[in-house]
Amino acid sequence: MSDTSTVNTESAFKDQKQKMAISARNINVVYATPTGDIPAVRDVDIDLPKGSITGIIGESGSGKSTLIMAIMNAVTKPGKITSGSVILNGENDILQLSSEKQRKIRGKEIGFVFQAAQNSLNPLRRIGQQILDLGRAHEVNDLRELIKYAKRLLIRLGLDADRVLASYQHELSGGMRQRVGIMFSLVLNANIVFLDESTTALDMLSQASVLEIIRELQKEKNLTIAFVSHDIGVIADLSERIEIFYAGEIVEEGKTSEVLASPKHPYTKGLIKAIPKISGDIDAAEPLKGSSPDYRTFKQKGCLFYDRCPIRTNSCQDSRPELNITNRDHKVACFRVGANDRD
Amino acid sequence: MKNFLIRLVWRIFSGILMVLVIASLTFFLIRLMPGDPVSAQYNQLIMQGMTPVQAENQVKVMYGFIPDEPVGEQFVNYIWGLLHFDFGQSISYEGIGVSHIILNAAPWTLILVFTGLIASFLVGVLAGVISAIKRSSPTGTILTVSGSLLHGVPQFVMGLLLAYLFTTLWPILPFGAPYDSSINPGFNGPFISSLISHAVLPVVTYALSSYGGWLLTMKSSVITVLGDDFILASEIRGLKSSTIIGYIARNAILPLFTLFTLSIGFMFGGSVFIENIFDYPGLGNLLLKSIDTRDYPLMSGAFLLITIAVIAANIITDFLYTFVDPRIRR
Amino acid sequence: MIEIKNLQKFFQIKAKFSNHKTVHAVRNVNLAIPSGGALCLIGESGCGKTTIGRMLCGMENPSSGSIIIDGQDISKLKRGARAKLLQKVQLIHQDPYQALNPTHTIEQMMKATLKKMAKQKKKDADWIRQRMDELLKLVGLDPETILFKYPHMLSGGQRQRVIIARALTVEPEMLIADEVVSMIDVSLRLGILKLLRYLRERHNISILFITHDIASARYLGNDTELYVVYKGMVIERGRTERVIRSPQHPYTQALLSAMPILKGIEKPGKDRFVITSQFRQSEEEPRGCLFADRCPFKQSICDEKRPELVHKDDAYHACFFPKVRQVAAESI
Amino acid sequence: MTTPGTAKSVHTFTPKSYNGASFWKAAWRSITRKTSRIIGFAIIVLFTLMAIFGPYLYSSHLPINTNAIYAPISWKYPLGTDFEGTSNLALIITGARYVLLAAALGALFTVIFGTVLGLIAGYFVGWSDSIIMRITDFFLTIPSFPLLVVLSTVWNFGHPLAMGFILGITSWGGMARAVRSQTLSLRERGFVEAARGLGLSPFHILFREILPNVSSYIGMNLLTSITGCIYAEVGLFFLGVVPFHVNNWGVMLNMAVFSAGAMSSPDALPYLLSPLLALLLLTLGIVLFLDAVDEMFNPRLREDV
Repeated sequence: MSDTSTVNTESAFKDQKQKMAISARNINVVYATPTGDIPAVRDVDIDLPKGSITGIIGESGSGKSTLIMAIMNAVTKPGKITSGSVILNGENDILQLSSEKQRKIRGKEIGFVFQAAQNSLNPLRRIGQQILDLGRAHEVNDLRELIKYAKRLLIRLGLDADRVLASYQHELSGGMRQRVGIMFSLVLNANIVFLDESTTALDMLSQASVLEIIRELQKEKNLTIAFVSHDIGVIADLSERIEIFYAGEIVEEGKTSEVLASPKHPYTKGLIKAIPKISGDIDAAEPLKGSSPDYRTFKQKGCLFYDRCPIRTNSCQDSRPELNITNRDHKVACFRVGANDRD
Repeated sequence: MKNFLIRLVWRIFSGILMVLVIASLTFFLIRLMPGDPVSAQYNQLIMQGMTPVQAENQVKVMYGFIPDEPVGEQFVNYIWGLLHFDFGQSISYEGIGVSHIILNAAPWTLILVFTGLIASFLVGVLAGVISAIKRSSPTGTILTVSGSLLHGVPQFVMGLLLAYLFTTLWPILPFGAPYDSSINPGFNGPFISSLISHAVLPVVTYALSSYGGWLLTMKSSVITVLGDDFILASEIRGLKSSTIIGYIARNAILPLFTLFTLSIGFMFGGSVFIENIFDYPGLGNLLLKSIDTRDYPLMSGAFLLITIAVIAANIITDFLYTFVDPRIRR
Repeated sequence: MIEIKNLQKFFQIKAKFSNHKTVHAVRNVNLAIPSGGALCLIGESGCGKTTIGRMLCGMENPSSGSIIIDGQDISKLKRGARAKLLQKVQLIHQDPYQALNPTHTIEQMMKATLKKMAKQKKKDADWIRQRMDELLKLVGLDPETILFKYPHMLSGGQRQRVIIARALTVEPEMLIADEVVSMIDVSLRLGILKLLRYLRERHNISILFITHDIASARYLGNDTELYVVYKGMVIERGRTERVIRSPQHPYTQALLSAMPILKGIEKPGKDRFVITSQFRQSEEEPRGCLFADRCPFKQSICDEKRPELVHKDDAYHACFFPKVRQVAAESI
Repeated sequence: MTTPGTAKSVHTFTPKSYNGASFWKAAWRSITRKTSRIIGFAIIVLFTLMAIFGPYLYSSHLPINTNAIYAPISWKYPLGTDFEGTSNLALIITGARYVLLAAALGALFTVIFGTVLGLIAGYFVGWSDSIIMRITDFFLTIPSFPLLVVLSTVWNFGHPLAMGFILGITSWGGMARAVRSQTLSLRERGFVEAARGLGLSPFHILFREILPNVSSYIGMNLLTSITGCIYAEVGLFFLGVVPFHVNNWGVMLNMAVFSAGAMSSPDALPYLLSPLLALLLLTLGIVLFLDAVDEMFNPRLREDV
């Protein structure tokens, strides 16, 4: 990092803090396994600007879901957060708060929508009862109003509100369960919403309508949304900013259209070439070499993309590339790119 | 609600059918006896100088049927008798109806079995939850190891050990007989206290020998529910920990129902031993005595009542399950 | 090589005492796949495309209609001959984690069928080993590092290739690929699609490709056919590029519009539209067009009569008011 | 077995074809991995040797020593003596054969009936399934021990095979139901359908594809049903409903409790406790050895060792 750039980022950093709904700094998560600790997320800095949609793209096993769990301080055993800070709306650091204060923030300030396939609701209680549980947990005094609001949201999401409130989770289809999940994340007026692979298990048409609803709600309520998926199409369509995740690290980030139009990191380039697309010449497409990262690749010293990288040099194996700016806010972590291309 | 009742009727019907099948099996079982005892008894009476008519009535009284009647006819009025809850005449207890005897014995078995079942259920579930929550700590491992070891020990070994410990080495508990013969039975203080003090050892034997099963099942089911997505989802939605524990408890209790049905048969099976060791006049003991005296009607009567109790208990637990788990209720 | 004539399949859902509900899973589908050709069935889950695939390889029996392999109708053959013929059609499952026996090594799996084939062809153990190495190399795997491994030690992509190699041991003439790439990492999907294309062009094996993702269907080659299936009925059919660039049926257009747009690489088709109404498994059988309750261009006749699949220049569609709309995304 | 995934193996690598041998080598490795399993294995071996060679160690009629009745535990009588002065240890060792042989046969019958019927009911769904399931439900509702007691009046339990057969007949229900449910779920799995598609015979599918996936459950069940059979037969002898042909632990218990009045006199304790001790020790051995069995049959666990 040349020193001139650090001076002006200091002042920029201060007013930037107000604009950021969430700014997380050097998040590290480690999974303890019998064969030693595996770093699932390493030195990740991520900012979610207020009122914007940020897409986090990464293949299965890249640690993207672990990252947002870490931001929510909800990493389950055997994983544990070894370092990092998460500043919410520029004030307090969630990770240091007492568990009671943290509980109050979850659901009230930050909504979370799970994968459609997962059962994120108690199978033995009706949906309506679980909304009341949520209301009681956050000291909502007028529970009747809460149910009315939930009904308005469900109708907005295209569901028959009364029937859904009275039914159990197993009586709902995948698409309906997903919309109920979205309702749960918004019913307490949270203005930050995390969506974890929320459309993967849905059909094409219901996926399109769920994305449409998310766009409308985001504009209307000026929500800050972080959308995690392995499907670059959904991310590219929905989000303004994109963070590309590989083997526990962010390798490239920036404005979505800019990053996709002129990708810098070899992984991003390879990913865009490898995705089956509805447009473009089918013979030009090439799959990525090698296999997706597993616990052995995390232990390598140098750049983790080394064994699949078409433009690698042996200097790439000595140390880990840092995320640095190529132009304005488009960052990439690769030795062979832009200003610091060594050879 | 409609097909709920249909299922209920269907289950009761198949239960009755099962009982009748077992009854006919025991009926033919007696026929398999090496050297059919009925005609042996008949001939013996003839030798004692009785006229054939007297001998026949005597045998009819003793075995509840006439030896040279065609088997089919005997079978029919045996089953017909059964439907009227008439199990025929006992041999060893001269002239007293079998149904009368087994109905006297049944309460003892039911008291012991169900108190034992409930005791082992409560202890086992509690220990299971604790060992699940503290599974990495020493208390967790001790509970689990003790559970699996005790689960391996059979009822009669447990009964003998406890009987030996608490009656011979430290004679603090009475041994044998349901209550002190000196006290006249009735609804008074001393009788009830002696009743309880006598019942402690058998109930503890039942509890200790089966609480391991509850412990292990409860522990594994709590652990699976803890790992379930909706528990993590509830935490992330900021639900109160008390609500979440309520969620865990209700979901974790489900697999115990299937274990409940299995353990009923196991408990009644054990009654044969425990009533014998502690000399309780229950169905199990009755079954044993009837075998010693070759009193076949009493034997099949006792065996049948035990099976009826097991089937009834299974049906009841089946329906309790539909109330707990809405997914079945459709 | 394989042909279906108005194939029908309906399931009776028997509730114990209440009335029976019949679900029309497949409604007289006709298709023909030349040897070495590729045909893609596109549709949402529950539209019957998998049932069609399972009937073609004999896993399920059709309620009516006929399946003709190499000119013989399989329903008229005796069990032995029918089984022999059906071995020419092998089904590749969607989930590579389920389709391999966890207790067998890759070698054991391959040898299970190769021993049978060797007996038929009177060949010895060397032929088996040589054939095994050849097939594993053909699907892009190195026999040396894989033969002694168990399935849980392989990645999703490797497992799918082993499954294809195992299917090739019985020398099939056709592979039915049912959602074979949906469980594979996005960056590696193309590898499997290219393998299928290679098998088509080099080994004359025809492919029936079943998927919900139209984009992946394009990569099986330029000469592939596309059938769009909705509630068990083929509602549009034609060459893949033509159906994508100028679709005529509103449902095909809705599917193409629903594809997410890669900002910076693609721009949305000018007539793109999104329908928000939910897919509802309707209780009773609709009289008119199956898509009527969700079609934005519906008119009164659509509720009365059901359009049949009609021929229009080189494509087929089942709609009273077909209109070509540019809905698919184009590269910038 | 080279560790998986070492791409850079130096010597030219001829893939080792999977043969039975390496199964036992891996099985031995999974046993010796934990000391608790070694202890369990040692106990089981001890009892098996006792069953096979026990009767040859002593003369057919054990020496009676009237002036050593209820002798305390000593070097001469490691487990004390019974009411006739014969050493309890000798009684235990000679009595082991009948008990263990009958239990082994009983467990074998249970496993064979349970597995075969479970596989058939699970795989060939339809009328065969409903019939087998009705029979299983029938056996499962009857409390097995009272049934045994009733059967004891009809069946003569002289030879361990007879006892084993009856024990097997009455206890295969649970096993059949569990194997059936596993077969039903495996049947839907892709690899069974693929095997059918490849034209492999139902025999191959049942015994080469499905059985290995169920074998870890069968192995564990074999052991647990051995303990079950031992307790059932010792219980039968203890209750005295079965005529005493040959000496075994159940007979010792019965004599100790009912005829020798060991419950009331403390010095008869060794005579009462020695059979109980033998039973508990064998259970401990089997319980400890149980988790090694799961690992032996499950390649997923075995490979990561």
